[in-house]
Amino acid sequence: MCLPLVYLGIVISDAPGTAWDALWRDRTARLAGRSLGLAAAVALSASAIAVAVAWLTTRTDLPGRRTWAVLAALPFVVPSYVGAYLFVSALGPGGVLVQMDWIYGFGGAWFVLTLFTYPLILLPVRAAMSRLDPALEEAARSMGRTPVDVFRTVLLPQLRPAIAGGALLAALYTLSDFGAVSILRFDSFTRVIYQSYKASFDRTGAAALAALLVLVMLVLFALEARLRRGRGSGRTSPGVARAATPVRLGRWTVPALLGCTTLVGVGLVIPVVTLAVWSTRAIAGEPEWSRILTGAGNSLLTGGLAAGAASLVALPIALLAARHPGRRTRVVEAMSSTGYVLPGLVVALAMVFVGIRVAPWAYQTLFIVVFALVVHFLPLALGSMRTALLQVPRSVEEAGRSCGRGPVSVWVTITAPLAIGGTLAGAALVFLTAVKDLPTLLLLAPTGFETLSTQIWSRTNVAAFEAGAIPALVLLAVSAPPLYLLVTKDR
Amino acid sequence: MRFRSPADDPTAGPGGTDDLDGPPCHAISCVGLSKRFGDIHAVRGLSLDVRRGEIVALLGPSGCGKTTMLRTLAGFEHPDDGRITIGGHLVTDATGEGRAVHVAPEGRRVGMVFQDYALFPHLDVRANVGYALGRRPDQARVDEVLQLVGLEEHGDRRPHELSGGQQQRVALARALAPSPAVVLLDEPFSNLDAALRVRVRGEVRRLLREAGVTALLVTHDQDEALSMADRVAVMHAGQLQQVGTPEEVYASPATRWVAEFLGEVDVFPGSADGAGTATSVLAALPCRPGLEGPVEILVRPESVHIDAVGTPRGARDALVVEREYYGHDQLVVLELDDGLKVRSRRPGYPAWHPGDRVKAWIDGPVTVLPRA
Amino acid sequence: MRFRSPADDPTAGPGGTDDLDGPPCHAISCVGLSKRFGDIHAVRGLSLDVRRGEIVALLGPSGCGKTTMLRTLAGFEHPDDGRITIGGHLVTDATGEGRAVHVAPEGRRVGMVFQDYALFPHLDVRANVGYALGRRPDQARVDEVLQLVGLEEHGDRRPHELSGGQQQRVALARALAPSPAVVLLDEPFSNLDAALRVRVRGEVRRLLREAGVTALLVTHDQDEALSMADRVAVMHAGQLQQVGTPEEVYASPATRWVAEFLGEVDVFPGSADGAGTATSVLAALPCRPGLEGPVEILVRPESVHIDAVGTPRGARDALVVEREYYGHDQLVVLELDDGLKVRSRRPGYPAWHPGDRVKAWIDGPVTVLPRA
Amino acid sequence: GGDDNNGLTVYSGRNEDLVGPLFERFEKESGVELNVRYADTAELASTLREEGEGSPADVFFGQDAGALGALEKEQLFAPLPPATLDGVPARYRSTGGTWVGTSARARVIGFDTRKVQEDAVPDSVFELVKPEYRGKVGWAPTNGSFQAFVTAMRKISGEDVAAKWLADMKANGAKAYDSNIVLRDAIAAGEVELGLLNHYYVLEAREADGADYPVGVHFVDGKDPGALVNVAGVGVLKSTDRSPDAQKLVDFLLAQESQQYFATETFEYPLAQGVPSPVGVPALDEIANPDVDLADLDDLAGTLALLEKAGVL
Ligand SMILES: Nc1ncnc2c1ncn2[C@@H]1O[C@H](COP(=O)(O)OP(=O)(O)OP(=O)(O)O)[C@@H](O)[C@H]1O
Ligand SMILES: Nc1ncnc2c1ncn2[C@@H]1O[C@H](COP(=O)(O)OP(=O)(O)OP(=O)(O)O)[C@@H](O)[C@H]1O
Ligand SMILES: [Mg+2]
Ligand SMILES: [Mg+2]
Repeated sequence: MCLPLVYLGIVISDAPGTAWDALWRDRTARLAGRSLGLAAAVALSASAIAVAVAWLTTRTDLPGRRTWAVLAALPFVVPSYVGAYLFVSALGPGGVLVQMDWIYGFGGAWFVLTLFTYPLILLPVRAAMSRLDPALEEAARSMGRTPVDVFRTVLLPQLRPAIAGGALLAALYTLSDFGAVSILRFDSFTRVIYQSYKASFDRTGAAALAALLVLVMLVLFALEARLRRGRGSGRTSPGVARAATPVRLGRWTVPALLGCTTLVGVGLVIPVVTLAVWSTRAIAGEPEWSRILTGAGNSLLTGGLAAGAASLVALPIALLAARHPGRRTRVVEAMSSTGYVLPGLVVALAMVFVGIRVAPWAYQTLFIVVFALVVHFLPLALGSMRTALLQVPRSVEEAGRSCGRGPVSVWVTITAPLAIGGTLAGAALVFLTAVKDLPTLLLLAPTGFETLSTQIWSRTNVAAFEAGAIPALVLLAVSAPPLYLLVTKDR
Repeated sequence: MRFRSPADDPTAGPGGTDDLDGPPCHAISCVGLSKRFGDIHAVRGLSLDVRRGEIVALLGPSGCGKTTMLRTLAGFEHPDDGRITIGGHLVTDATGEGRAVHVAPEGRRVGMVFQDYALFPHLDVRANVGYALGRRPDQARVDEVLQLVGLEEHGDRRPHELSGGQQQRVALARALAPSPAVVLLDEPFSNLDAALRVRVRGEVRRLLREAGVTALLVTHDQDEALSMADRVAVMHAGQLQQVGTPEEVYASPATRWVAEFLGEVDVFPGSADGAGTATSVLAALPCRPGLEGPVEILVRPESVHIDAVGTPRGARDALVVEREYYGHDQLVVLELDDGLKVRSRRPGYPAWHPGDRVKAWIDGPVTVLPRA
Repeated sequence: MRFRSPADDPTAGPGGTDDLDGPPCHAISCVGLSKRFGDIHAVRGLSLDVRRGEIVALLGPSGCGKTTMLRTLAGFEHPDDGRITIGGHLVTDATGEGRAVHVAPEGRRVGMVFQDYALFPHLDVRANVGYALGRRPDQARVDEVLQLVGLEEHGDRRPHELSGGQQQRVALARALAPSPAVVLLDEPFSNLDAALRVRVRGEVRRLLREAGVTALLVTHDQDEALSMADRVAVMHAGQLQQVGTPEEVYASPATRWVAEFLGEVDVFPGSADGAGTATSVLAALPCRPGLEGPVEILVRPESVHIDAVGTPRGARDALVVEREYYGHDQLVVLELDDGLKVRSRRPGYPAWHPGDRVKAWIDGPVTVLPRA
Repeated sequence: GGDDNNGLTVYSGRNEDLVGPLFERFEKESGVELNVRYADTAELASTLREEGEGSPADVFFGQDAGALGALEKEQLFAPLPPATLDGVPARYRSTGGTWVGTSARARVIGFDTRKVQEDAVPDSVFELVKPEYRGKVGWAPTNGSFQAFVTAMRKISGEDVAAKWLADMKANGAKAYDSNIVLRDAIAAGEVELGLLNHYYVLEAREADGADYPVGVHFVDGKDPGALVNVAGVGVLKSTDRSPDAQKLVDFLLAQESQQYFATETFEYPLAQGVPSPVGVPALDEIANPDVDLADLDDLAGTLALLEKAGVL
């Protein structure tokens, strides 16, 4: 899983001098700072939104909470470059709706990335929240604490692992994102990496910068570990938790609904409506439906395979992390997560480099595509799987063993069904991210293998963005059902 | 101790709980409470009044709806019907007459011990207890209640590092810490050993009394209900069977079910003559005059005396066939000469053994109820 | 019923449990078990043998290490020292001599009821019980054990729809379903009401006996230990204090601690003359000849008789100062004329009340131990 | 390429919509089957470099001279026969003889026809720093063509001039856009009045939107680096094991019919002799072309450093 790291090492060692120079440009430090700032800001705001939505949709009597949960998770399926473009055209200078100058630069990047990454936190936090024992909240309320206070003092501390995990993903996503920051003209670290490759064909400099990104990731990882430490030791009460009695929102129902409406309106309705409007124009130009359909099929195929494979690979690591936490486990986890912080292009090139040398028979086949996607998106599956496993009470597994079942059997019949919610959440995140992915598919897919994301790319690349509207809309459509299943699955 | 103001006579008049206003009579009053879970009718039209400063035990078999009842009082369950007043304030009205009322749990100012403890896993013992005391908990008070439950040395442990009984004691300490005017206790002593239970029970009782706290204690343990409570409400299948002082419910059970639930009892058919005597295979016994026709005679084992040589009139020959040893006492199963079986509870010493031939006679209260 | 083969005399020789081989004497044998959690020494060098078909109760106060001990036997905790043999097979060896042995829990063929039930939340009651019967559970057997615990009508419910006591009964049914040769029960009746507890206890006892099952029952309830077990192992702070039959541990406690833990006891200082008599402020009492010097005299309340008019020699005047009512009996606190306090347990009837003037005398076993 | 499938493998940095029809025609006419991988030019170039000897690709069809030059420098291209090279003017092909231009595009100043008359559009990019254009000019600093233009400016006018120009432009409030398309649309939307563009973006939009499309193109004067003409080109990879077929494809792209296709379909300048330029723009040899070797335009590292220093990137 740390193949990208190997690749970076080889490239840098080719010309360590150049690599060193690339790092010591004063711009490097500045951009690293800016990128980190953006990542932190996005992680914070996305956490806030995600936790609020998760609470509203799992613990209250908000009308239509299931539906809201699905709708609120949907913005994630909008590729950030599409989303950014949509916002620029909708809200930017000369925008269709309103004109907001801040859409360019930090403000815009923050806004757009928050909007398109908070589902990364929402999904695991929702899963974790619905598994928390509501008796604790009741106990707190019986002590005279208001729901808000209970939320702060009881729920939040227990959700910390899930939030920290999700926020880490959002931060890493932000660090590695290229599409949104380039469209929104925020000067970020990834932009420099891309430019090194694209403009100056400077792979060494790019590799050095990418390695720096990995370093930053390791720091964030340590930070997350600290947030997580000693928390969530699980339920200690005898018996099985009761189902939660929803908090009655009362006069807060309307504000809550308004909040959800705004969120979904901005994150989903604006993009979808804009895309729909553009699509109607594109439809007039007789689009090649069969091709789009094939693309959709291929997207489902790669996304599905990647999700399945990532879950399989994540499983042993998550088990290790949940059952034998410790320094060594953290290292394994961190190493298997390096792919996620790297820009897609770096991962893809690493796989090119390694693939053609180590497994030429698999080069530019679906196999290497799936492999690369797993390397790239593993942490998405890993994080929520680990959280889910952590919440399965030890004694329940022990009870299974005392019934004469071996560890594997107990795993299959007890642990897996109890952790399935979180596992599916992770798999869904991989699926949703994989179907948006571009460089891997462009460089590593079998020749002529088109997916919706490559179609969007190839259309928007030559013509105006509108041309990509139909595949983009179809992408949203194929991503929605798994998301729906996922959100409605957890009890 | 930081108690509000001690009530002199806890069962009479307004207690010292100065933050409760409204009619001075009842701290908790509920009328016609009903709660269903799907097609399970957990609580059926239950009415109960608890006076200021009184300790009432809600006693009933497993699954009879005790927890549901308590959770409804605390505001965690919305009843399907009925009305609840706490400290003179209407907190729940689901009767359908007038506007539905449901005061949130945190607005009821009621302490609660949960049957499953509901400790905060992310907080240590001190913080769990302190949590009930608000943002800046009075550490002296935390120490005080921890001492009460014998956990003064476990303050820094997290719940998962405690044994089951220790966890339960933390839950108890947490509920008592803020000295609420009303506490609801759901099986608060079930995981304590007898010695500790007796000590903690005694301490809790004293503490409730001193502070004039009104308590509703849910328990399935007859001993606990009878020894701790001022009154016992016996519950069965969602309904109250009898409410009364411990002596009343034990010695004068209203129904055979209550008699059987509160302790061992042997039942014999008989018939009453309407003039105050019931005759049965066992003996002729006094009963309420006016009772006539077929009756059931309920005899508790401790009313059956045995001795190696029977002196009293009416003593009968019996054979010891079984015996259960409880330390301080023993339960002896006797077979009378006509094959009838009856149990006798005797002090743990001297020991009786199967095969002993004895004399048995009745000396103590028996209950005579009309046969259905 | 589907039992392996009933053992005629459960305490002697090889039981009917034909899949256990090795030395016929002990079903469970552990030597020098120790387990630490950080700096908490939960179990300290504990050794215990349980014979085939025997029911042994592990009795001790909250937090004394009972659960830890049981979990170590079941294979869930790795002891820091000691050796465990189950059914003649060495399953754990942590003595450090020779190769460390640790047979996985599922390899020990031991049924277990967990103190926190550990029900499978995603399975209904039938499936929870059936789980213990393997992939294709025998539904008739599931029905049978559900009936045993009185849950035949709750088979389709999920655990979170059950009351606390109902959940506990599911846990019990699950452990008993496969008729294991050895069962470990961790407080299996703590959430059952007395009536149900007596019934379920009786049924479980009968069932264990019939199947010749060896049981180690962890409990904090003295009554339960004394009435259910063939032998009682009294545990304190990680160590065994005394192992013996119920009568032995109750009537002849090895230490003052055991005496106090097993029931109410009043302790008086005295001195023994070496010739078999101990004198104290209370009375002159017989004791083990050879005991000489300062002694402690332990008197259980049931050995103290009272009556309105005292006939026996040595009866003393006393005043009733307090009284706790337990239904079938009452605990009366007496103040003797010289201010000494002593308790007396009497049948629930006739009632004694504070203020009553009575005669009190000792009639029953007392324990005399040398004073430390 | 190194792979064993039947077709000729082409890495195309040029978009499928633009060149797909050409490839189809080639397959039909030559009977050679093509496997075309479409992706970003620079990403493909990077891929080729990572693949090295084992590359499955036979032909690389790139968007700009920079990428082609970089691959030539890495010695990944096989030499092309003189006959092929000679079909194209010397300045539009590799001096090392490993790649050849297939079509060209010119840098222009696009302008908003509703606000600016063509004769009011400056004839040199150096005029754009004047105060009267403050906040009215758009550029796309991350765009490859723009960066090639800056490289050319460095070569022609010197580092210092280029640096000063960049700084002045920035000080004059030049608005940065992310791509030429976005910039063109920004002009059409009235966000800026002038923009540094490639000629065909405007022709394309004009074709789609009709003659009243509000953006015009202005070719700047003579030796001005703003008049730079860049090329898309093709080279055959050393690693190919099908060089005859590869050669066939290169020749096909330079044939009359294909060149015509570039002029009419992609609005680019054909490079083979005797093929007319697209309508609406002056002929290629009429554009006063700055004197710069396209092969030098691969020194983007220097340009990037300059852009960074100026704070434009
Ligand atoms: N959430 C629920 N859904 C369905 N049925 C429920 C639910 N909660 C409780 N019940 C049922 O309602 C009845 C009363 O339950 P409750 O928990 O009040 O019993 P209890 O008297 O407290 O019993 P115990 O002494 O065993 O704790 C039981 O039959 C139980 O199975
Ligand atoms: N995981 C743990 N970490 C630290 N200490 C523990 C842990 N588990 C148990 N202990 C401590 O070990 C001691 C023995 O615990 P154990 O659970 O065996 O008690 P127990 O006898 O079963 O008590 P109870 O009757 O209250 O259930 C207690 O002091 C407890 O706090
Ligand atoms: Mg209950
Ligand atoms: Mg325990």
